[in-house]
Parts: sequence; structure tokens; C-alpha cells
Amino acid sequence: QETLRIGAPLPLTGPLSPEGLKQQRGYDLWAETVNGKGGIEVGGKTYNVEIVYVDYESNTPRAVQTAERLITNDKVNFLFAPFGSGAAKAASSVAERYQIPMIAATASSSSVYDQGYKYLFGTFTPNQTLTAPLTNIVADSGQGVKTVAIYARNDLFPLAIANEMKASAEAKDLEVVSFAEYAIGTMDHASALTLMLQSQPDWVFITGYINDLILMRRQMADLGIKPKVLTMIAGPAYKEFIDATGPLSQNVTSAAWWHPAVSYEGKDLFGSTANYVKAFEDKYGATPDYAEASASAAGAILQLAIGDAGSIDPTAVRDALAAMDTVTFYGNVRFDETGQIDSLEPPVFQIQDGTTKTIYPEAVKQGEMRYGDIQ
Amino acid sequence: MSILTLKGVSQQFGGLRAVDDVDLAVEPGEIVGLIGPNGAGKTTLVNLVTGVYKPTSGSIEFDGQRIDGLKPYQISRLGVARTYQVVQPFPEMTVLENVMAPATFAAGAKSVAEARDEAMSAIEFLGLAPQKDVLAAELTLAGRKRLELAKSLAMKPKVLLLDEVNAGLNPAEIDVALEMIRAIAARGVTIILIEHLMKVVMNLCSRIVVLHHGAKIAEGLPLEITRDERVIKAYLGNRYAEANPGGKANG
Amino acid sequence: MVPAAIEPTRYSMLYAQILLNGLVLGGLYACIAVGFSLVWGVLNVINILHGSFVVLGSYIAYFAYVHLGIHPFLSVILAGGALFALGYVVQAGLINRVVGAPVLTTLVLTFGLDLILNNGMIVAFTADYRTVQLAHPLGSTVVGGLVLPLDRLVAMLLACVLTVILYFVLVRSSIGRAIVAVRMDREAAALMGVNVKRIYAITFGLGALMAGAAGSLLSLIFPISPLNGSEFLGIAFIVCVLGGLGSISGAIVGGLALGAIQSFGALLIGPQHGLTIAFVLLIILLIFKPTGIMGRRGYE
Amino acid sequence: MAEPFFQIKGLESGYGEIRVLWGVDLEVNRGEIVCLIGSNGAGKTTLLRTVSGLVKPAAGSVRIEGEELAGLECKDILSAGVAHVPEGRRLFRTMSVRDNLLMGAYLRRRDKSVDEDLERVMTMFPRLAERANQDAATLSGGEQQMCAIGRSIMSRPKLLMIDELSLGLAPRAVELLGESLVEINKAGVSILLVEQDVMTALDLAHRGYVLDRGRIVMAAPSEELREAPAVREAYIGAS
Amino acid sequence: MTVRPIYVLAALLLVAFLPLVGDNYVLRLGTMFAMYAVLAQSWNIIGGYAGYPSFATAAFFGLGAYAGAILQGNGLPMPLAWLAAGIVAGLFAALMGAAILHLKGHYFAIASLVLAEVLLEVTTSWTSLTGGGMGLNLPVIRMSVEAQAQLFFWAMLGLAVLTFLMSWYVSSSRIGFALRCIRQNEDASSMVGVNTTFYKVVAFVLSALFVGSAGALYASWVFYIEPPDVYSVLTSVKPIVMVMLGGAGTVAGPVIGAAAFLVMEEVVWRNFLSIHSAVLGLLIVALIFFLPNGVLGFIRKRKRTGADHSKETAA
Ligand SMILES: Nc1ncnc2c1ncn2[C@@H]1O[C@H](COP(=O)(O)OP(=O)(O)OP(=O)(O)O)[C@@H](O)[C@H]1O
Ligand SMILES: Nc1ncnc2c1ncn2[C@@H]1O[C@H](COP(=O)(O)OP(=O)(O)OP(=O)(O)O)[C@@H](O)[C@H]1O
Ligand SMILES: [Mg+2]
Ligand SMILES: [Mg+2]
Repeated sequence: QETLRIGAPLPLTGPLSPEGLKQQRGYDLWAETVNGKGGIEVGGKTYNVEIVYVDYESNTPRAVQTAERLITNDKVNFLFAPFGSGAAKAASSVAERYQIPMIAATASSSSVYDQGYKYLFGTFTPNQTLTAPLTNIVADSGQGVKTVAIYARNDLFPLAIANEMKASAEAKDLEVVSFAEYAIGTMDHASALTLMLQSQPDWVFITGYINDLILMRRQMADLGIKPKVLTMIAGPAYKEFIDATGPLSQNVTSAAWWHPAVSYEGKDLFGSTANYVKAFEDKYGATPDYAEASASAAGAILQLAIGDAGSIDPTAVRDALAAMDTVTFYGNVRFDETGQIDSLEPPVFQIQDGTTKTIYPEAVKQGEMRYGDIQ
Repeated sequence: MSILTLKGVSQQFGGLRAVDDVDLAVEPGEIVGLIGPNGAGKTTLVNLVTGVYKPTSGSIEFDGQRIDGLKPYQISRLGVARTYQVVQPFPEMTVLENVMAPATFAAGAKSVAEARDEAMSAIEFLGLAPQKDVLAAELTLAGRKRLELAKSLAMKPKVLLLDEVNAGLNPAEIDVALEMIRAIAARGVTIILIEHLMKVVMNLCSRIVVLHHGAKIAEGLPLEITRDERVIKAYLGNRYAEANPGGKANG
Repeated sequence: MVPAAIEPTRYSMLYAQILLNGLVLGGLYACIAVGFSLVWGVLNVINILHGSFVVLGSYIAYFAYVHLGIHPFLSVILAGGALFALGYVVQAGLINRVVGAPVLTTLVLTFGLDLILNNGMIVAFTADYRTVQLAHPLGSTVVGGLVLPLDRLVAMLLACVLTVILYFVLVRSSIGRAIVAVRMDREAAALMGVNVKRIYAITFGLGALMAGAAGSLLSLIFPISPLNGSEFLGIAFIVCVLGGLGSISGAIVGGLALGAIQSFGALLIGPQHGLTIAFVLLIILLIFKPTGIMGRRGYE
Repeated sequence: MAEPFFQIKGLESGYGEIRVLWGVDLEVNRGEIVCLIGSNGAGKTTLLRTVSGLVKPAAGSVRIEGEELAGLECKDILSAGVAHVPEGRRLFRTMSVRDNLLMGAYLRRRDKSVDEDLERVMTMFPRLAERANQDAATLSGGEQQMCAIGRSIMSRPKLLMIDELSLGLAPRAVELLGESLVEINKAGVSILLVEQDVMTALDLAHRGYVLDRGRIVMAAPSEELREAPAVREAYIGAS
Repeated sequence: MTVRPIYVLAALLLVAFLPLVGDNYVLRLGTMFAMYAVLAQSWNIIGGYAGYPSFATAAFFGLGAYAGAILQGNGLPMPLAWLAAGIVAGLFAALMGAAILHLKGHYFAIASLVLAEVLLEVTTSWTSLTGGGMGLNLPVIRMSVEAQAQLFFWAMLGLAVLTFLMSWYVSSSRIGFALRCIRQNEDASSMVGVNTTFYKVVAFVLSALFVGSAGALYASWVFYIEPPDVYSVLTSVKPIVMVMLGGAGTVAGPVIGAAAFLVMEEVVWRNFLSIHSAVLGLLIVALIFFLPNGVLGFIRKRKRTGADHSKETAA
């Protein structure tokens, strides 16, 4: 029995480490499940999966260096990309040079994929797919939401989402009454929020990392900011957000690429979404979020591609990925010509009475969008 | 013409007037004594002349050129050297290197070899040659005071301000030091000498200036000074006056 | 950045609110910084561990609340005591061996120790953000048009009280005098019968105590994670320099000043520039008054 | 014969590898003022620093009233009754004069007796009373020396060791300090004085020792030392 | 005995043959080593010789990286962009140095630390020029993987050698002498005729030039830079640790320290997945206790400090 080695540079320490650990959980679950089922059979051989983790300390160039080391030194067969769009983009050049397929589980910016690279694939749809559906719902609701205030962390992903939100809002004739950024490491948002309050927005849209969002949610309550719609992106998809904000999480809306409430019958090793969620809960005692699911999905997709290719030859697997059109627990999987997935419909959801309810797309809808009642 | 002229020089530290409207003219080749109680402003005066402080008011001329407001390194290059009351060697350098510094920077030696020669001659002149490779930090207090003197000599100064270079020496050692200072003066260096040891001041100085609370309270020949009532009251004390009724110059 | 829509009468209200925000934040900053300043001033040690100490204090408060139901305001005692002990041991066992060394040596040492402590916390507690979710938060109230976030306000007041207590300990008690004496001349202090190493350990312990106390107050406000350590350290640095090194009143003034600067900076130039403005002001201040707002010469 | 009040025997000491003191023997009797003279670098300061515990001795014993002090910590030596006024005064610069004096009583419990002693020092040095609340750094040199001496008296020593009493002091200040020392001595404190100004030292002291390159080379009553030709030549010089 | 600078130079030049024996990963490590050597040696000028605890390395590095990246993005050939970046960093150091070098000790340390923070904020906010928080991509080089690895390796190594020659020259020149005087007693230095401001600014500029170029080279090497990465405070702290490891104020120490640090960092990082920073911390703590004066200090300890000192550094 042989070993299939997959390199995974992760930010296990440093500011991104919570994200890195999530990804690790997702990959681990996949690898254990594969090995528990006897490994991957291909071309008459059975491979056990080994994921070679390396910590790149939340430092992008270190991620690039790490990717190179994994290829040349650890002789990995495939790569999972480092966290986020920036690092994935930076590391993609290494994969491309060495012609090793790399799957990015957490990179959404189109700019990552439009470099003309052939060996990079990603499981997140572009950013506007997160903002447009929600904007449509809100604008068409007849609840008199006319003005939006946007507040974003000055960082690659949050800023990109914020810009998409601005575009989506303007496309639906909503007025963006304020658009502010905050620096990474800001420990107080009182002034920015006080200022935001001056423009009396109907809809407050905030993007950032979970700790920023928790802090801000509390400060909004302190300052009595109660818009009709409050959207926060990235945080509320995590269970920690609800735990940390308690009643303040009421009616916060968000969107993500995946949600445990969706249900797909997949052809991958996990099968249905429900199966996956159960496997995850059994192993970790917690509900998976989109980042964890996307990591597991990256593994599952790679496995399917190896099966399609009938070999572990990098080029053959790349071609299989490019040609893939299938369903997994994570959703429909098809990559466009740049390598980014284009078959997902990211769900929109709202936290209602301490649990998340999907409100879009129709197929997986669990509840109606509520307005007001923000504490 | 005077080589160093202070006109109405004052220095204010917050509410304290450490030097108060002092006039002073020093002639070339003179040894002028500067005495006064602790805290009278003597060291501050040295700091003013050497550019550590810029006087609050007044002017300082050296060799016909205004020097108040210049930087210490500029003044030292013009030929004004000083020793520190609290000695300030470069602790991790040897004695030789310590003395090479002024030879290189203030006296502007052209090469390392030249600086070394200059430094050695100053070191030998002061009898420090046996210790030339000892780290300054390892010297005794007296050794460091002598090093201080060697450093100032290596600057080839025209005017030398000596701030208590003899403090901490015993009377016999002082006798040796006196000879040394005389020899320096004999090279044509003008000296301003600050000292609490009357033996030194009385033996060396042709003229004495007394500061008290920053102001000049007396100026004159050693003999006149020791008889001055105000000086006795503020500085010398009765015991000194009684022990030296004629103002005889020894301790 | 100020929206044109605001009518003039509301400006003063807005400014007052911003000032209040800044001061509340500033009080907490002061509490973070004061222990750092003390250690720096007395031991001449730039304690890189300080940020992690604050975080550790937060964790103690967090676990005390989650498992024992102790309100973070009360955990100040618990966290302070625990951190005092930790600080005392670290100083007595490790830093004292090199305390006379140049500042870079001790800095590198505490940097190394911080790597250990911070990594240890990540392993023990994970880097996930945790928050103390009070069963009965005080919420906020409106007084004369000003929004007062009560939990923050009380935390800030407690922080100030602690700082003032520390001030009186230093000024009035004989241990305090010994600390000041050691700072000025350790050998002379030894000649007075002061056990210098013990005073060092106590001082470091007090610095850690203040960090722990600040940490437990902050646990109510900021999400807790080992990753915050460096932010807290950065704040301690700036506050110290703004206010003047080694002086407690300096830490208070510096903290309040930083809070206000950041607050108004966010208002006038935009939230993302709040820190930049603080930094630029800091450099300008350093250039023109190197000893900080309250600093005295000869104190370092 | 009864053991002397304070006795140093065979004391060896130095810095790292460098040996400075070579078997020093020295005694101070109760109520005596003893001076120690010697040229620069002879090891006088090292001797005092070793006695007070700042430098650890390599060999030998130091006893006060029979109690062994060699190798103890500074604070224990101080509690045994030996106080040291270091070279250069070493006041706590930004502490007030009063706090400096109180530091001297650091090891004592803060009670009425401390306040009384504070009173006593202030009476002995009225200048200090005038400046009680001023920072020590702002004192003149003579006042600083008074403060340093007063500070060590606050520990109620049995033996007071003073290094370089007159260093950098104006003649009048030296005169005043000398008078105070005699007064302190009369109050029952023995004194070991290191002083470069040999005449002043011998005027004040009952007995003297001469230290040369780390060894005691002479010990005699002051009058004898003053007249001894070796001393005159090496330490008093031509006058 | 002391490690003679000439041996270190020889060793550095020997490293140039690395491409003959190693794969790309080894080359990458070699490039890292050269970069660390540049940073450590540069810091040593201001921190080791002049004794000013500078935390400005990250500022120079980041500024160089962005200057190089932007210039390259605007079509400047790569080597010219590297050169220009060094000059930009040097100019910045001259300006800032004149303003903050009158600060002493801790205050200087803070001011220099703040420089990087300010640049970080400015770079992040100036989105139109720098891409802000989104980072900046560099033009792709049309060259084989191997050729690229070798190119950057040799370029960085060349820079390290240049830095070494600069440091060597400084140590034996008036500048080095003046800086050592300043370190030991700044007031006394100005009293013996040293124009302290001038020499300090010179030292600051020298400690910036090569770091700026290294930053630009680094940017070209990794293709993508973002503000928190190039202005990371670790970039300022690591060179200090390296110099302390090797021996401050010497010519050879920083190079030895850089090599030792890289080995330590790499070994620890490879062998301890989630606790590598703790292990690195342990190593650092152990080093402080067992090698307080760095490797060179340890070697030198047997001989009498003074004599060696004068031999290696006397002007
Ligand atoms: N930088 C300063 N800031 C404030 N006060 C100062 C400063 N330097 C000196 N002083 C004060 O100015 C006065 C004069 O001090 P200075 O050192 O000139 O006295 P001095 O005559 O040299 O005394 P001594 O004989 O003891 O050396 C003193 O009261 C001193 O405390
Ligand atoms: N910290 C030290 N490290 C190494 N050697 C020292 C140290 N302090 C003093 N010495 C050496 O010890 C010897 C005795 O010095 P000490 O200070 O005891 O002499 P002293 O008699 O007090 O002289 P002075 O009259 O100059 O004060 C000298 O040779 C000196 O160089
Ligand atoms: Mg003086
Ligand atoms: Mg002595």
C-alpha cells in the first residue's frame, strides 16, 4: 500500500491561525474518512492519504516558500492552497511552475484565477455572488430600505466584499451613505460607529474578521445603532459568533459559500450533506462551517478527479479537474476556464433566535427574512 | 588681547540662575583659578564655554570669534578642551584608543598612524605609557582623571578647562600633578582651573575668580582672595583662614 | 469625513460623544500600559511579555466566569494575583540573571519568553476568539444626549482606580520607596538594606499584576485570543512614550491622550487613519519633547 | 583578651580574577574614629565594599561584636550594625531629602523611633531640615554629603564607614562635616574613615592604618602617623 | 581567537557554489541566508557599532520592497529598481535620522519602531499607488524556474557580500571609530571633536541602503507583497537576535548570527508543527543564558578581551 502525499501550507500560528485550524480540521476529516474506507484505489494500487502540513505563520511569502519546499523537498503529489486569496494567488505561481495541481479552499477573488494558470482550482465563487442575492432580497422587500452604510476592514477579502456590496447596492438604486474602512488591529470602533449613526442608514453592512465583528456588534449595541438590516460578513457563519454575541446576534444577516442547512446528494465519499455534517459532528462535536466544509470538499474533489483520471499523474488529474461536472455534499462542482468554481449558489442566511436560518436560495430556504428587531 | 572673553553670560535652569551675568577675560598663557562653593555654577560655566549649553544671555568669544551657539565638536576643533568633573572615558576602549579619539577628530590627524603618534606623546607626557593597553574601565579614579587630561592634551588645545582633575588624589600625588599642569602651561596652553584643593589653586594660579550663587563675587591675586571676607564666609571657612593667616599658599 | 447633513447644533453633541468614547478607551489603555511602564522604568527591561500577560489575565477572567460564575470585575483580584505570582517567578528565576545586561539582551530574552508563552496559550486555548457573555450586562444608558456604555465605563473606572492604588503604593509604602530607590541606584539601594533582586521580582510581579488586572477588565470588552498580545504590547509602547517613561501619571495621561487622539482621528480623517495619526503625533512629540508629556529628564 | 568591637582578619578580596586585598587585618574599638589612608588604587574602596557586602570576600573574616559578617548579604550586614557611605554619595536623585533619609531606615520597622531619628538628623544638619522636601539632586555637594551621612545614620549603625569624605567639597563644607562627624562619634557611633586629604583625616581620627597595594603596612595613633617620615613622604608631600 | 573578516568573506563566496549541489529549496534557503545576512549586518552598523537600538529595519525593508515593486511595475528594469529602492530607503533614513537620532536609548528605539508602523499605515491607505490591503503583484519574469532561483540567489548573495565589504570598511575607518566613541559615551565624543549628528546619520543611512535593496530584491523574488508582511515587526527583531547571536559590534558576528539563526529557525520550523515558535523561544532564552555575548564573544572569552578588541577594531 502506498501513500499519496498532499501538501497543505496553513497559517497555524499568527493572526490567521483560527482560520488555518479550521482548514486543518476540514482536511483531516477528509483524510481520515478516506483512509478509514481503505484509501484511494486507482490504477490497481491503493493509496493511503497523508496530508503534509506546514505552518507558514500567516506570512504570505513564507507560504510561497513553503509550497516550494513541499514540492521539491517533501515530494508531495498535490497541493492545497494556503488560506485566503492573497496567499493562494502568491503560491499559485509555484504550483504552476512545477505543474502540480493546487486546490484553493478559501480563495474567492477573481484576480486569483485570471492569471492564466492551468493548475489552480478554487471552491469559492466570486465575491459578488455573496452580495448580489442579499441586495436583491432587501431592495425588493418593500420594507423601505433605501440607504446603506458600509464599513470594512482594510484587508484583501473584506475590502473586496465591501466593494462588491457597493456595486450591488448601486445596481439596485440603494444609496451608499457612508463607506469607511478600518485598519487591521483596530481595537475600538466607537468613533467610526458614532459617525455612521449620523447618516441614519437603513442597512448597515460590515465586513471583517470574526473578532472585529464581535467587538463591533457589541459597540453598536452600546451606542444604540439599530438599523433595519444588519449584515456582517465572515463572522456570523461561524458558531462562535452566536456564542459570543448572544442576543445581539438576533436578525444579523450574512452570506457564505456553504451552509450546513443546504442539502445535496453527492457522488463523493461523504455522500449527502447531512452525512457530512454528521461525520463532522461525530468527530469534532461541532457543526461545520463553510470554511471547514470547503476544505473537506477540496479533498473530496481531488479524490474524484484522481478517480476520473485513473492515475495520480499531475497532468492527468489537472485535466480531470478541468473537465469535472459533478455533485458533492458541498454542492454542484464545475470549474470555469479560469479554474474557479461557477456552479455554486452561495446561501444567504439570518440568525433568528440563536440559530441560523437560510433564506436563499429558494431550494434550501428555511425561513423568511426578518427586518428590524436589531438590539 | 584676551583669548577667551565672557560678557554678561547667564544660564537659567527653570527657576534657577546657575550662572548669573558673569564677565571674564582670560589672557593667553594664564592659569586662572575658578573657585566657589558646591553648586556655585563652576561646572555650568565650563559647559557654557564648551558648547554643552547655549547661554541664556551674554556672549562668549574665543580668539576673536563668537563661539556661543556653536556645537561642542566645533568648539573643540577650534582648540578648546575640557576635562569632566565626573570622568567620561570610553570605557571599553584602551587608554591608547581613548586618547586617539581626540587626536583623530578634534586635532584632525591625517592618518591612523599620525593619530597614534599624537596620542602616544600625550600618554607619555602624563606617564600613562605603562597602562596604554588597559581598558579605561579598569583604571582607578586617579588613572581615569589622568586619562581625561591626556585626552584633552591630544586635542592640542589653546585653552584647557580643568574641572577638578585633582580631586581624589592624596597630597603627595597632588605634588606630581602640579608639576604636570605646570608643564602643560609651559607649552603655552591657557588654563582655567577649577579645584576645591587650595593647595593646588594657590600654587598654580596667577589669578583667582570666585563664584557664588552663579555670580562673580571676587577676582584677584591668590593672596587678596584668601583675605576677602566674603570669600572666607562663603567658601574658605574660618579654619582655613585661621590656619593660613597670611594667605600662605599651602594646605 | 463629517457628513454635511449634520446640523451645527449636533456637532457639539457629536464631539462630546467622541471625546467620551476616547476617554473610556484611554482609561483602559492606561491600565494596559502602566505595568509595562513600571517595569521599563525600574528594571530597564522592555518587557515583550506584557501583551501576553494581559491576554492571560483575560483568559483567567474568562474561565473564572464560565466555570465559576465570577464576574470579571471580581476576577481582577484573581487574575492580578496569579499574574503577580507568575511575574515574580519569571523575574526571580530568569530575568534577574541578566538584569544588569544591556537593554537589548533583556529585550531578546523577553521576546523569547513571549514566543513560549504565546505559543503555549495557542496550544492550550487555541487561537479562536472567546468572549465573556455576561448573564446580566449593564448595557448602556443615555445621559444628556450622551450614550454611556456602562460596562465599559465601569471597567475604565476600575482601571483608573487600580492605577491610582498602584501610584499610592509606590509613593507611600516603604516597598514603593525601595522600588524607586532601586530604579535610581541599585547599589546604593543595596547599601540601605534593600534586597535588590527581591525588589526586582516584586516590581516585575506588580507589572504583571497590572497586566492581569487589565486583562480581566478587557475580557468584557474585547474578544479574547492569544493573537491580541501584540496589539496590547503596541498600545503599551505608545502610551508609555506619549506619557513619559516610568511614571504612573504619565501612563494615565498617555492612555487618555491616545484614546482621544484615536477617537478624534477617526472622526476627522477616517477610521482607518486613527492609528496613523497617533503614530505621527508620537514621532512629532518625540522629536520635540523626548521625555513624553509628563516625563522628567534623568528618569530612564 | 576580649575580642575587639570590630575586627577584620586576613581579608582577601577582588574583582573576578583580579585580587585587590591581600590578607588585610584591621580593628576598630568601640567609640573610636579610625582612618584608612593609602594612595590611589590601594584598595580602600574595595575594603569598604567588601565589608558592606557589595563585593564578596575570597577569604578572611569580618566580625562585629563577635558576629561573623563575611559572605553575608548587604541587608544582613546592615542589620548587624555596619553602615557604608559610598564614594560619590549615591543619593537617590529624584527622591526628596526626607525620603532619602527614610530609605536609610528601610530595614527598621516604621515607628516613633524612626521619626525621632529623623528629627535628630535634621537637628544635626539644619541645612537638611531646610531642604527636606527638595529633590536630592538639587543639593550642593556639601549638602549631598550631609544627606548621605544622615541617611546611613538612620539605620542606627554601630559602625559607620565613610568613603572619601571630602571629595569635591569646598573647604568650608569639609570643615562643617568634620564637626558633625565628631558629634556623631560622641553619640556612640564608631567610625571608619577613608580620606585622601590625609591631614584632615588624621585631625579627625584617633588611629590610622596605611594601606599599600592591598596590604596594611602601618597602624598607629594619628599623632604618630602624622610624624612618620614614610607617611609624610608618600601621603603628605612637600608643603 | 577572533574570527578574521577575511575568512567570513571567503565563506560567503563559497556559498556562491550552492547551486551546484542543491535543489531549488536549498537555493531558497541560501537566498534567505543572504537576505538575513544583509539585514543583520546593516543593523549592526547602527545597533552594534553606534549602539543605537534601532527597530527601523522593517521600515527600510518595506519601503525598499514597495519602491522596487512600484518602479518595476512602471517598467524599470529589475536591477535598476533594486538600486533605486536602496537609494529611496537611504534618503528616507537620512531625513528621519536627522529628526530622531537626537533621541537616546529607549526613546530612539520607540521612534524607530514607529517609523515602520507609520509606513505600514501609509502604504495600506494609499491604495491607488500600493494596492493597499490588497497587496501588490510584481511583473512575471519569463524565465525557467531554475534560472530564477539562481538569479535571485546570486543577486541576494552579491548584496550580502557588498554589505559585508561596507561593514568591514566601516569598522576600520574613521566612521567606525567615531561610532564606537558614540556608543560608549556620546557626550564625551562630541567633546573630543566627533560630529555626532553627522556620524549617526551616516550610520543610519548605511543601515538602510542595503536593507532597502534587499526589500526590493525580496519583492521581485516572491512576486507578491503586502503591507503587514514587509513591514512586519519581526523583520526588525530578527536581525537583532541574529546580531546578538553572533556578537554585536563586530564584522563577522552578524554573518555568523544570520547563519545560526536561519539554521535554528528552519530546523525548529520543520520539526515542530504547532509549537515551533515556543521551541524557537526556548532556544533564544537558552542562548541568552549560555552565550550572552554571542558566538564570537564565546570564542573570544578565553583571550583577554582588551587585546583582541583593539586588534579587531582599532582604527
Ligand atoms: N542641567 C541642569 N539642570 C538644572 N539644574 C542644573 C543643571 N546643571 C546644573 N544645575 C544646577 O546648577 C547649579 C550649579 O551647578 P554646577 O555643577 O555648575 O556647580 P559647581 O560649581 O560645579 O559645583 P561643584 O563644586 O559641587 O562641582 C547647581 O545648583 C546645580 O544643581
Ligand atoms: N569593578 C572593578 N573591576 C575590576 N577592578 C577594579 C574594580 N574596581 C576597582 N578595581 C581595581 O581594584 C584596585 C583597588 O581599587 P579601589 O577602588 O579599591 O582603590 P582605592 O584605594 O579606593 O583608590 P582611590 O583612592 O582611587 O579611590 C584598583 O587597581 C582598581 O583598578
Ligand atoms: Mg562642578
Ligand atoms: Mg576609593
